[in-house]
Amino acid sequence: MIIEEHRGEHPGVQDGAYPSASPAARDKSSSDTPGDPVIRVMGLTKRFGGVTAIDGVDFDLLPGEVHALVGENGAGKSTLMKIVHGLYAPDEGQLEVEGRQVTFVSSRDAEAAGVAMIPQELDLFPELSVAENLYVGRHRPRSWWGGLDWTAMRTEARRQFETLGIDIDVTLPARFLSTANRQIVLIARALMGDARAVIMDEPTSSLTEREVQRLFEVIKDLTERGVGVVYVSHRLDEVFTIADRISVLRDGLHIKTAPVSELDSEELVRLMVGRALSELFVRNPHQHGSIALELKGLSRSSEFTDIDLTIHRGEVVGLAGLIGAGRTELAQAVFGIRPVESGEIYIDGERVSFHSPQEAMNRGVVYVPEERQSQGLILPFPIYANITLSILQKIARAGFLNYDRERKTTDRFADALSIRGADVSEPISRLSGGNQQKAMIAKSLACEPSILLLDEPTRGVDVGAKSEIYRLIDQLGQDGKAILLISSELEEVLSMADRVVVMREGRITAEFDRDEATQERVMAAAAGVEEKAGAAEL
Amino acid sequence: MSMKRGSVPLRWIAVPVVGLMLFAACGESGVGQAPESAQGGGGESRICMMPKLVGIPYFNASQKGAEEAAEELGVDLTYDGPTEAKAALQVQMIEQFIQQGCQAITVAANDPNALAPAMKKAMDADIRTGAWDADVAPDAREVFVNQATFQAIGYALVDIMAEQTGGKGEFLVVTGSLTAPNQNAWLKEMKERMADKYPDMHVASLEPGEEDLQLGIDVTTDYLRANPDTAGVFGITSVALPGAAEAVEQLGLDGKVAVTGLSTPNDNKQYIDAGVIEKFVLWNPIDLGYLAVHVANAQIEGKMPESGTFEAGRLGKVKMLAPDEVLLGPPVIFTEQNINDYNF
Amino acid sequence: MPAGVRTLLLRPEAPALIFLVLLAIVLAFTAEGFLDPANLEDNIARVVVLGVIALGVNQVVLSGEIDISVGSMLGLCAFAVGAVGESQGGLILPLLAGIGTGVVAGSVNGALVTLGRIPSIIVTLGMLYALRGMILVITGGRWITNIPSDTRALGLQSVAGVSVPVIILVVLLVVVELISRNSTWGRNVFAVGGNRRAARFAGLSAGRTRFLAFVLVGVLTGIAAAIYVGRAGGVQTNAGQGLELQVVAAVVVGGTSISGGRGSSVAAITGAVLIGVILNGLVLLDVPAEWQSAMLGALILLAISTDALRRRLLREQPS
Amino acid sequence: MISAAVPRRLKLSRELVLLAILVALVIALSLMSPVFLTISNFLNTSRFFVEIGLVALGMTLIIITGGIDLSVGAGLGLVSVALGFTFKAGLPLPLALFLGVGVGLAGGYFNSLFITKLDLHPLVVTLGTLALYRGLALGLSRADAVSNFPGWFAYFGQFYLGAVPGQLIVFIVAVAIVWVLLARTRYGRYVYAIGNNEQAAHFSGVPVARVKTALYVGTGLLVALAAIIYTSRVSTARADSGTGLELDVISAVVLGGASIYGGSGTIAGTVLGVVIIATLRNGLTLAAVATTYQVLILGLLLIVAVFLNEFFRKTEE
Repeated sequence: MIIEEHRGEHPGVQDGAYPSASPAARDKSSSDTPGDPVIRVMGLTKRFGGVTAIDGVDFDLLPGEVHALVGENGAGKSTLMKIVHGLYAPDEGQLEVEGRQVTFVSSRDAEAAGVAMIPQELDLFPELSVAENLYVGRHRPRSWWGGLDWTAMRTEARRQFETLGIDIDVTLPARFLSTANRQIVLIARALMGDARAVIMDEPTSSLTEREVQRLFEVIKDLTERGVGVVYVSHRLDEVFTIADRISVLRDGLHIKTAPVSELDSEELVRLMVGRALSELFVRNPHQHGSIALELKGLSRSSEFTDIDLTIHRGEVVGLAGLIGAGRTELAQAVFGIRPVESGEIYIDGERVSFHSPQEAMNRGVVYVPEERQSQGLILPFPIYANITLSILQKIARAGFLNYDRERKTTDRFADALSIRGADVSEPISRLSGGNQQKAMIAKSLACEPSILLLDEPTRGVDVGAKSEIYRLIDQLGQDGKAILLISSELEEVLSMADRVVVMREGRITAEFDRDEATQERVMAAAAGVEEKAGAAEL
Repeated sequence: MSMKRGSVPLRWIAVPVVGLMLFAACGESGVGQAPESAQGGGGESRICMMPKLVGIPYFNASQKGAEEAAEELGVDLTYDGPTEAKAALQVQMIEQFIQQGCQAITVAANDPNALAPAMKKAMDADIRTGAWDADVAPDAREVFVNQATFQAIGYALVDIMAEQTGGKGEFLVVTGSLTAPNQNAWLKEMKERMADKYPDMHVASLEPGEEDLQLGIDVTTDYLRANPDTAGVFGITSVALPGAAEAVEQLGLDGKVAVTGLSTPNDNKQYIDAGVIEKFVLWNPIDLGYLAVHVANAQIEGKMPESGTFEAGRLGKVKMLAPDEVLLGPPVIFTEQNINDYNF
Repeated sequence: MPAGVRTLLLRPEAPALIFLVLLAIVLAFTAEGFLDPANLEDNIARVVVLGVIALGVNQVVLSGEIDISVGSMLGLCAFAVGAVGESQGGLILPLLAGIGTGVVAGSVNGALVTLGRIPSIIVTLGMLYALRGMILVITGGRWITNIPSDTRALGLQSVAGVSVPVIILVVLLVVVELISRNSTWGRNVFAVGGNRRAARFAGLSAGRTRFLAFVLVGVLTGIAAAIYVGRAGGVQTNAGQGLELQVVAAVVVGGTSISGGRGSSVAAITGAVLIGVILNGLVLLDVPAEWQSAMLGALILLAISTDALRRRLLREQPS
Repeated sequence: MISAAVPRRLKLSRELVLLAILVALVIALSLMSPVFLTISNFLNTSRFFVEIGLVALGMTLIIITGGIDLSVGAGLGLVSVALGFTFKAGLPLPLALFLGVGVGLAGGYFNSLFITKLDLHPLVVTLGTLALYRGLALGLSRADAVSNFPGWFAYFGQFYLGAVPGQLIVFIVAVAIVWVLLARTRYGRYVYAIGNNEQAAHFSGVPVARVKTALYVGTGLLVALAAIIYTSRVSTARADSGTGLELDVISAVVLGGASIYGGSGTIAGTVLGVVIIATLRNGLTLAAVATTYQVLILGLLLIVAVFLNEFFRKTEE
């Protein structure tokens, strides 16, 4: 069980670099009546159309505790938290904050009652400054003449980022921020007010290890002040590090709530998935063939510099690094989305240069983007139309489409990838995240590629779907495809790749064979000795 | 929660309420009864008459005269036109007049040739055809009711201007759109008159006011700024003249820059009173509408003379310019003395 | 690139302003009388009606919506001003009548967009027809002339040698820009237009924010109508026809993003003045009237292309 | 009728709403005017919506991709002037017609250059080209009109096959072609894909820029066709032809249920939208409702119809 191993191996945990929650909080959570819960939810039910998203869920959050909420995608975690934060109205059930029954009409009501939330979506107001982003929807300081007091806002914003230990230009429009900094601004925003409870929905998905540590220190400060924290995450190692109690949701139902000491990760995965997971990662020996893809001195200003990289047929090359290291940009450049400024690309020894994705696809290169909803899928389209979108020129006759042929093609891939949940003529938006991800891979496989560039293929995917995707990657390697696996999950790269290449600030900083690669070495190469955090990317 | 639930009925209510508001607003005004047909006694003959556009005082005045004549003659009158002066819309309405079973159709054309095919179709359907105010191609109508000849208007304008500027100087002409055929024809006559009789008078520039009062003011202002030695301004549409006069008044050039043109008396009374305009030209649109209906009725009854004069009710005898052209009379020149005698 | 230049180029109105300055320099050398103070003032005076309305529509565009009903709305408001002025005289009553009419029309737009959840381009397209129809039906085609000079004060008078319309434009620019920068509503407009989902998450009422933007258009159109009546001295049934496209052109040429969230009041006015200067320059340069529209179109295209150039310079994604 | 983006059930109900509106209109109008519900009136009316309808076909596709083209009315004027004045200058009419088509194509291509190469918003670009094309038409014609076309030119706009106007046949053929293109070919699929998620479409290998270019150029072709029919129908080439056409066309398209935000819309809906507006105009005129009221009614109808449309869309979902 890799997750468990990983937890044990994690350097941070062992030397106590991750602060664990305060002993006081642990006492409270395990003792009987430490006072009213900050949040108490009873019998909450929410339906969307005919689908019941959560069904009679109970949940509570005590002051000063970290309560982790786990479950597969679609289990109802986000729905539950959005109700608590006033974004959705429940169909049934009660919500209490500090012992009083409340009805929130909007997020503003929730914030007024002391419930803050860090949303999963990295949504900021692109044209507003960082400082102003913290204040949208809140009471803003006024100057003597009644206008907004910008100086006070900036000062307060700077102070806020200082407590987070992060240096950021608060006057910069948010559209210039890197992904990691967006996440940090959202965290800062949630912590701005005088919150009694803070909901964190996947807060670390774009953060570097060091920033995660800072966040955990902040959480510790919060709990010491008696603030309750709901921690929603897919990363079980984090959950075990930071949480006092864990609640598991599955299919909209509340399965179990228990102190962290009473659960281990194997048990937790079993509760989440509903069955024991024999093995998450699948690896069979791969037969490496000739060089399929070779990059020589590839550069694009301010994104990546002087990249040399080779991938053989049948080889899975893991590309590790922090978010913003230039990995996505590199893959997109190979795929013809971003123009290469200098350097050469060879496919099967032949020099190529792509100016559009079509050209890349024609040479057997496909890219599976990390942003499933905005870059990968046409959500209102039926499943079949998504899967055939890239190969319409092949299955259309003289430009004319044939529904039966499309359906047959789709069925072939849908079956092979065990895409479940809906008929292929249903809109793909009805599929769960994991199945959408599989459909996206099916779409790329329909192009019959020889080289696959997979960008975070398991992001936001539940454990069950992850396992299937790993099996698929392994199978593709065995079939002789050349695969570039971009991933920010270290264990994924270490377990799946034949070779690990590490990028930092646009350059390749290290390359390890499968047996040389360890978490420590990869991390060190990815973060560098003097890691810079928080600098705005312009 | 309450808001989200509440919003559905609110949305339902929003549209009908707005609709009702708008209609209520119209109802209250008490103007505009929809069908514009004056029911005559016999109701046998039906005359369909189309202005260039509806909703402007000039054609409202013609409508008044037309309705007067219809009542006198005991015929059905449909008086309707497009809300914008577009030939294409007129074509469409002519076709619909044909469908409606009119015995005579008479139009004020936005474009002489564009309306021709539709008018020929009316002829083919055995409908009497005519034009008034602005002619269509001669082979596409049986008769034209001419308010005043292009020559008479063009000459009168130039003569009035010459009186005020001593027969010399550079002039600005503010027109409607650059494609307006009547205006272009008057302009041609004006230039001819200048060349023949006043060799020191020249049209220096032609600016479109696009039948927009403000635009007319702006182009005149701009032009007079750039060319301060301009002797006078012609405003040759009913909108261009008050616009030109307003610009001259605002620039404080009244008395220095002469203004004249073609327009309706009500819209220019204030400039006559203020002395910005001394004289301007038009015909009586009420009489024009009145005459057009009389002519159409005579066509239906087969009583159109080929030459000589035509007997038109209270107007008495009017002149036949040609076998297919009736002339209302000489243009009316409006001055401080007579302007209060007219109300249109 | 120096940081100062960069910051300047980041302003939404920067490309249009640079274009305006370049054009003014060219005209100063080529067009006689362009630099004449009276002419410079006239450049602004002729776009006051356009500019005042553009200030309102700019807020609507910033909030992620659009309003193309303003041509007919101006006509209706002008009739309200003219009719009240004709019967009552004075300035205040007609002005209030104009603003009131604008507020009602703007509220209808706002209500249909926010409560009726109909896309704003359709609501305001429908209102463009409906309001013009109302003008024709209510007036029965009568024009208003002979408006007393009291009522026309906003268009005719001048203070210390500067004409009142220009003063009104400057004052409104300052007021709207202050509201936009220093009021909660003003900031919420940017938030709602920049990211609707995040705005909802932050607890903002996107509906209320956008509704008020439509009402502001009504208020400003009412004021613009009083200026229009003052300057023109009369109201025709086609008053304001086609103005809607000019207003949208002014807003977007000035640099406010048509997709919302980015722009400024200064941008809207820059766009309006740019259009005014182009039109004025064409007359001064004796460009024949029939070629003026083509030149205007070409210059608008050139102006918006400078925005694309700026994005290239700064390597920005298209907004 | 398999369309990629819209499940069948949903699409049907939207067009049924429109059909119901049309039927209600026809019933109401035939009560108001006895001549309204006659075949000759219907065929006659059809001659007046063909120009709007042709352009609306292209506009539908553009709106589905999330774009818009405000320059179509000005484009019609420019094509009309181009063919009329080259003919007047001595070019044989057949060549002048080809030149007109070329001008239409070039106008569309010019729009697409700004939109695809400079990444400018179509609304902004076509607002500029609206002024440019109208201005070119005015300048080239020196604000004059041409009308001495040879007799055979009248066939384009005044020809009848039996009782059926020629341009109605042209329109039906165009509808069939565009319908098939949108609903049955991969290009149609691309159009919907771009409208729903342009970035994902680009990443999936959809030739986004090429499809957009083709749409604006194709609309230019339809504009040229409409211009020829229009010029022939009124036998006059004038610079102000087609003024305000863009608003009529957009009204018809959105009335037909295309989402102005892109991603959805059908040819059937657009055709219904075109027919409803034409029917309303024709019927009200025949019923002697003054045109001043028609403007008001048209505006309200547009709002109410789109409201119903959105309402049904949401209920279905």
